[in-house]
Amino acid sequence: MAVEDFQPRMVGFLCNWCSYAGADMAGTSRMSYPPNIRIIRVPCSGRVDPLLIVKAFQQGADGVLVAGCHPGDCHYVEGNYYARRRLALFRLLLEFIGIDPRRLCVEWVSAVEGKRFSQVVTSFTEELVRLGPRSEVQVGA
Amino acid sequence: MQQIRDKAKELLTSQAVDCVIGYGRATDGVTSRPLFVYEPEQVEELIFDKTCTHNLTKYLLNRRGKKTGIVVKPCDSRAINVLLNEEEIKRDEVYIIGVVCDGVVETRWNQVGEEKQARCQYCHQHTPVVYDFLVGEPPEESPPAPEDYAAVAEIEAKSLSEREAFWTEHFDRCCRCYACRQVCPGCYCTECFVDRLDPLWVGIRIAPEENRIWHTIRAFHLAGRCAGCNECERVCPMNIPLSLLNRKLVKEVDELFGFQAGLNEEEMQPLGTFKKEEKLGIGE
Amino acid sequence: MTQVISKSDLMVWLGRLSESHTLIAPVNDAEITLFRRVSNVEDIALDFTNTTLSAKEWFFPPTETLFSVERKDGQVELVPAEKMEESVIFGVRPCDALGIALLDRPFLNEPADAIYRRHRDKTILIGLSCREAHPECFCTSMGTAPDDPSNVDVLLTEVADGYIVQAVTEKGKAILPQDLLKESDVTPPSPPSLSTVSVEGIEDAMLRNFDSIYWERLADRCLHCNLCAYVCPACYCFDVRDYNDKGKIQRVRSWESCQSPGFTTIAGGYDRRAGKGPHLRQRFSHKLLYFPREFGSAACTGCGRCVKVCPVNIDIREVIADVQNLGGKSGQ
Amino acid sequence: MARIGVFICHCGTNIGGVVDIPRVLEAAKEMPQVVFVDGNKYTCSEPGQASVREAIIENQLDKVVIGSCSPRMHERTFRNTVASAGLNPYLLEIANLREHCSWVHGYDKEEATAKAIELIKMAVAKVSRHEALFPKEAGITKRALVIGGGVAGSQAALDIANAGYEVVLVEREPTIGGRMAQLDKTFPTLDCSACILAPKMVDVGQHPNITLRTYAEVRKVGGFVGNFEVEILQRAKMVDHTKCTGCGTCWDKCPEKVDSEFDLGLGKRTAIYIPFPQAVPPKPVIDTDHCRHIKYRQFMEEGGEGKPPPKCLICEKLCPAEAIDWSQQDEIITEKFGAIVVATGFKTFDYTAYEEFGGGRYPDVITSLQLERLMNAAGPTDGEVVRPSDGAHPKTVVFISCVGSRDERKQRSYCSKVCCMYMAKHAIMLKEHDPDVQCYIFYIDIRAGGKDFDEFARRAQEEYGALYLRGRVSKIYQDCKKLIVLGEDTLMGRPVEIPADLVVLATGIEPSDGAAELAQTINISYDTHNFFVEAHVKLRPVETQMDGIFLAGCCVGPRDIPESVAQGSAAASKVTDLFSQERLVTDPMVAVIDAMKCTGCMLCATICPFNAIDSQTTRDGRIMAVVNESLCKGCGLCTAACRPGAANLRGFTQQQLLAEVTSLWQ
Repeated sequence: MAVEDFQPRMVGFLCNWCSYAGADMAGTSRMSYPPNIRIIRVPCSGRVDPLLIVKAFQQGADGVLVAGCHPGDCHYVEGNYYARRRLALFRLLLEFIGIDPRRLCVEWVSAVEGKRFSQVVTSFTEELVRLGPRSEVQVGA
Repeated sequence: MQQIRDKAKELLTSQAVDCVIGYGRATDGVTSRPLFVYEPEQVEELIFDKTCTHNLTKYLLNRRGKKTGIVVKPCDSRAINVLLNEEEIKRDEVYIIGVVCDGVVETRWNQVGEEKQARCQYCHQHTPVVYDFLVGEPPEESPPAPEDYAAVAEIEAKSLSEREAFWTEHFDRCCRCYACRQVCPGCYCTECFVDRLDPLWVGIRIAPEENRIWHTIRAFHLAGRCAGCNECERVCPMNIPLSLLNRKLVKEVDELFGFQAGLNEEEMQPLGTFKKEEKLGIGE
Repeated sequence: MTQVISKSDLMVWLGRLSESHTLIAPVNDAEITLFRRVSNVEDIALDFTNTTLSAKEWFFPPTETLFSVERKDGQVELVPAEKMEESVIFGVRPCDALGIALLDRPFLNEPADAIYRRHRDKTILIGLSCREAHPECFCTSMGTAPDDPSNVDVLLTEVADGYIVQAVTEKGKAILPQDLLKESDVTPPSPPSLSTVSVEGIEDAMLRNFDSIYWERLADRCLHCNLCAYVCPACYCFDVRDYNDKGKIQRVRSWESCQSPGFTTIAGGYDRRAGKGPHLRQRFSHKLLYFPREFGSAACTGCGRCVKVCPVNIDIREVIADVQNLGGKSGQ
Repeated sequence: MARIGVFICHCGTNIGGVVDIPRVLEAAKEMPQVVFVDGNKYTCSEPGQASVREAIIENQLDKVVIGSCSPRMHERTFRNTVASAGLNPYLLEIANLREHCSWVHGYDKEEATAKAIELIKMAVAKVSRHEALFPKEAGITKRALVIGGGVAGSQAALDIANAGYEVVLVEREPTIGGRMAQLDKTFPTLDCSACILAPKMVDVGQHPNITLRTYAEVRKVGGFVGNFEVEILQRAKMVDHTKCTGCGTCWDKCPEKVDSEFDLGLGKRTAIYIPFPQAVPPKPVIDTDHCRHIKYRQFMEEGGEGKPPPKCLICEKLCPAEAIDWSQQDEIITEKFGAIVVATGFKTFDYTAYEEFGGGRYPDVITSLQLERLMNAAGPTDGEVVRPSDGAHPKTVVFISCVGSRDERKQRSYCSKVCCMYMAKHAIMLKEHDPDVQCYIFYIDIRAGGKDFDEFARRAQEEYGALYLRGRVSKIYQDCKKLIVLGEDTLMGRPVEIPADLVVLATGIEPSDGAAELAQTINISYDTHNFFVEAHVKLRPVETQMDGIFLAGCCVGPRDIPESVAQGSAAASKVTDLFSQERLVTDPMVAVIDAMKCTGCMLCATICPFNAIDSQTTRDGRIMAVVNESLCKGCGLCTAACRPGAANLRGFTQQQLLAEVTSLWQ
């Protein structure tokens, strides 16, 4: 498939209090971004179980975005700190088994950073287009 | 060896424990196998030699609430700390016969290798980290050799696609016998995620894309908990280099969080804590 | 006089077969040997002692789709599993051949398992006698032998300058490469001798010691992995579940083992064989008691795979001997 | 099989103008378990809601998906709609078709529509795994605990008490009043601190709804909002305050003199004492570390060698009320509260850390708070400002600002906020005490933000001739009676040397001793300086992340008096707001733990930020985790961390999230 007409599929786990609100803010201020992302609302970035991420990749996601409150701003005080450790480590494991770590994007987006959210999604989408489709073996039959 | 037998006899006769878990000779006459000793007269069957590779601590999980004596190598002793930390076993229910060890050899059925196991070559834990009774002389405190991650580095050196091909080829062979899980002291879930029907994380189809989930999460669930006994790899009938996955995480956990599993009982596993100031290359 | 084929001609023959059939033969892979499809006969491993998994996986695969369900304009359609190719399996050891014969009993017993039958009908077995015995081998005790021709279509026996070719069935005769066979008066080497265990009266012994503490003690060591069952040529437990492959629903049959957690757990969570002892006992009871009672012989071929791979050395020969010796002292 | 209804809101043209809603509805019809689809112009409007309500009833829908604006906008609205049709309000899922779709993909209607269809698909998949949830209700103990009897705590206690609720005020010292009681005058109005504080203290002491527990500390806090169980350590006062009349005979006659904490070592007090004349309660305690009789008793108990110390007992003999009670012991009192206000205040920075200022060696280098005591008419010198060393009247006084503030080298990066103002105040006061005094003030910046603050600071310079020198002091050394202050005037760019009679250090504000320990006991978070952390710096300044625990005053950070008072009232209003409810309704979207699956590794308990998970030993001796639903905030950390999958977060279950993911590829 030619790179230009490749449309990546991505799942975005957004924490309800910051990043999901940030995505709302992007909407309210009409800051458009590519339509490829499918947003799943979670209470906290710390709620994201790596199982959900591998599952997304196995199903065929080209990329997974996890976004939460900036460190120190977590609505649950510490949730994103745990998420940071868990995902930093998990990304290294993915890389080790041959899944491009750039396909798992972890970002901090606050409730007011609508612009930032649209930038994050835009650049992530572009990144995934650059990386191209994932190989069949990873996605499976 | 005699020390182990004597101690076992003493423990059993004094009824300090009702069973001692140690090593016995396997039916091939050359390798060893786990041995459960209930009667004092049985202790003569206990052995210890370079073939005693099994990590017996797994068996403690079946003996909760029963007083048990157990023979552990230094690597196994770290698993005990992990289990204590996770409150899976109680210290006062376990009598630990620690054995000073400078490495065990590669064994297969009816084959005893000459070479020390790879993990023993970089291991610098020659005395158990926890024990009630120590067998053998603790060696001179040699400056701990730096952990050797050569095998891991070899894979890291590959390109992404090479790594992907490498693992797909291995995961393709996996027949999901779960020997790796069953032998692992860290795997004690009442219901493993892979057996779970709802949510259905891993499908029944034994195929690379399903097996990949199994192996990825199996390894990740052991992140910061694996003390590196390599039993998973030893028991794998399909020769899947599982220790690479575990070692990779051991390496990263050490580098990112400066943590090594099971060195003491108290320290919280790295995914159960955090540092506010750390960045870990995320969100920057 | 016997018919002999030279080593080089064997390759030629296999080459031919690989064109007319799907050729399945032992292949070395990551220091283990497995039956794999081969397109290039060079890949075939001839020096193998025995494969890690038996030929069972080509009749009763680890995973196979029984049928798939498709949604067509509001209607649901059942699509049968894709047709199987005509295939030849080369290098089947007599023990594995016996294993297949054992599988036939439950699977072909009417009503026969259609899919298994298809596999059988479409597959020709070329057996290979064993030159050497291994410490774990005890096939002679289980009613076969290193040079036993029964249960294969063609049996090859290695001799100095090639292989003695012995057509056993019509199917076998049909594929013989007459042009490559030479008459020879070479005599087959005497089969190696191997370890034995007495299964005489084992059913009775199993029955008498059903409640023996022996099983609990044995289970102390057992890790309850599925290894022994998966490498066993005669184990045939399976699980059937629906598999949702991104919207395409398939009914899938996969290997299962009596050792896996909750094997006999029924709705409501009751497990008839709860506990490690009964769990492990089931394996041996099935092989040495239930199967013989139903199908006339033990569900074990003496291939010794389980002995070889068991991480904690649960050795079926030892178990048989122990149970025999326990005598009537059951329950003590 | 569920009967799912899908409703899509046009939101005028906000969604309808971009997304091809008829097509989305067509697609929705095909989705599993969907039995009804419909569109609305404005679903949130009354007619819109009504049509949803009717559709639910007519089609016996048991689950509902609404494609509309963000759930953050109308989730509550639509839950009520669903509930009004007799469904459990939690059987609703909202697909965000506006903020996350039409508003950001307006440029490509095709794509927007395709995406809208998938968003609905995900919502349908998720709602199919929804379960009815039921909020739990808990009663409220309408009693408040206030920790700290400074001006902030007293204000909070009074406001809550005046609202008609019982308050227990716990104060570590023998009296309430806190730091404000030590001050002489207050900026910028220069009204007398004691004069405005004392009446408030008396009100607290006499208020029928307030139980005062001075000389006491909080030891343990359990439970949760509305139902805290608190252990208070009441230290033995050795004086029965029910008998004591506070006549003062005992502390007049007590022979044992020790340094007065209240006067910061500038004056003496007796072993049986009240810290200062206006103390509340105006009744003494016996300082058991110094009381002669106690020493005598200890000697006797230990059977010490040699001649025993005097029995003393003067206070007991002279007390007309026979209030001295040697039998008193420290005791632990356990009480129930519905809310807690933490107002533990501050202490001043220990300047001995500054070697260049003499590190405490020079008696005439004092802190501003000590100066307050010297100026105070009720102070050790009856208001005479004299040098501690020789009692002489200082003529040249040097002030040094930011001692333990804005100084990274001393790990005090923050500004203590009040110092600039009190230095100006001191300069003014000194001049009024003695016109010959010349004040020099070394400062970094003059921070005089606040009503009449800057005017005040300027008066110090313009009317009272205080000399402000911008720069830091490099060294102070004693030369006969003078303290030579070496510093730099960075504005003039020249070194300055001032022979001073008295040097006053504007020592910064830091949390009281034991702040961190207290934070741990009540499980609220605290920063690197041990100041307690607000739930939200701007929007929830007096709340903590623990429901029912509120903050006031300098325990949160440097504040001046009006701010502390305002915060006391703010915290009080939060408490009364809480108490105005009859029962507490807890959000049902909390974690649950499957007892059959839990392995008792307790990782969840370790990482739970709200201590909402306790361990419990089952009948067969297994350790197992259980969720305290009143403490759980539904963050789901436990769920993501639980290896055996025993923990699950209601409303965002593993099943629901997985369904959303896989639905994308069905």
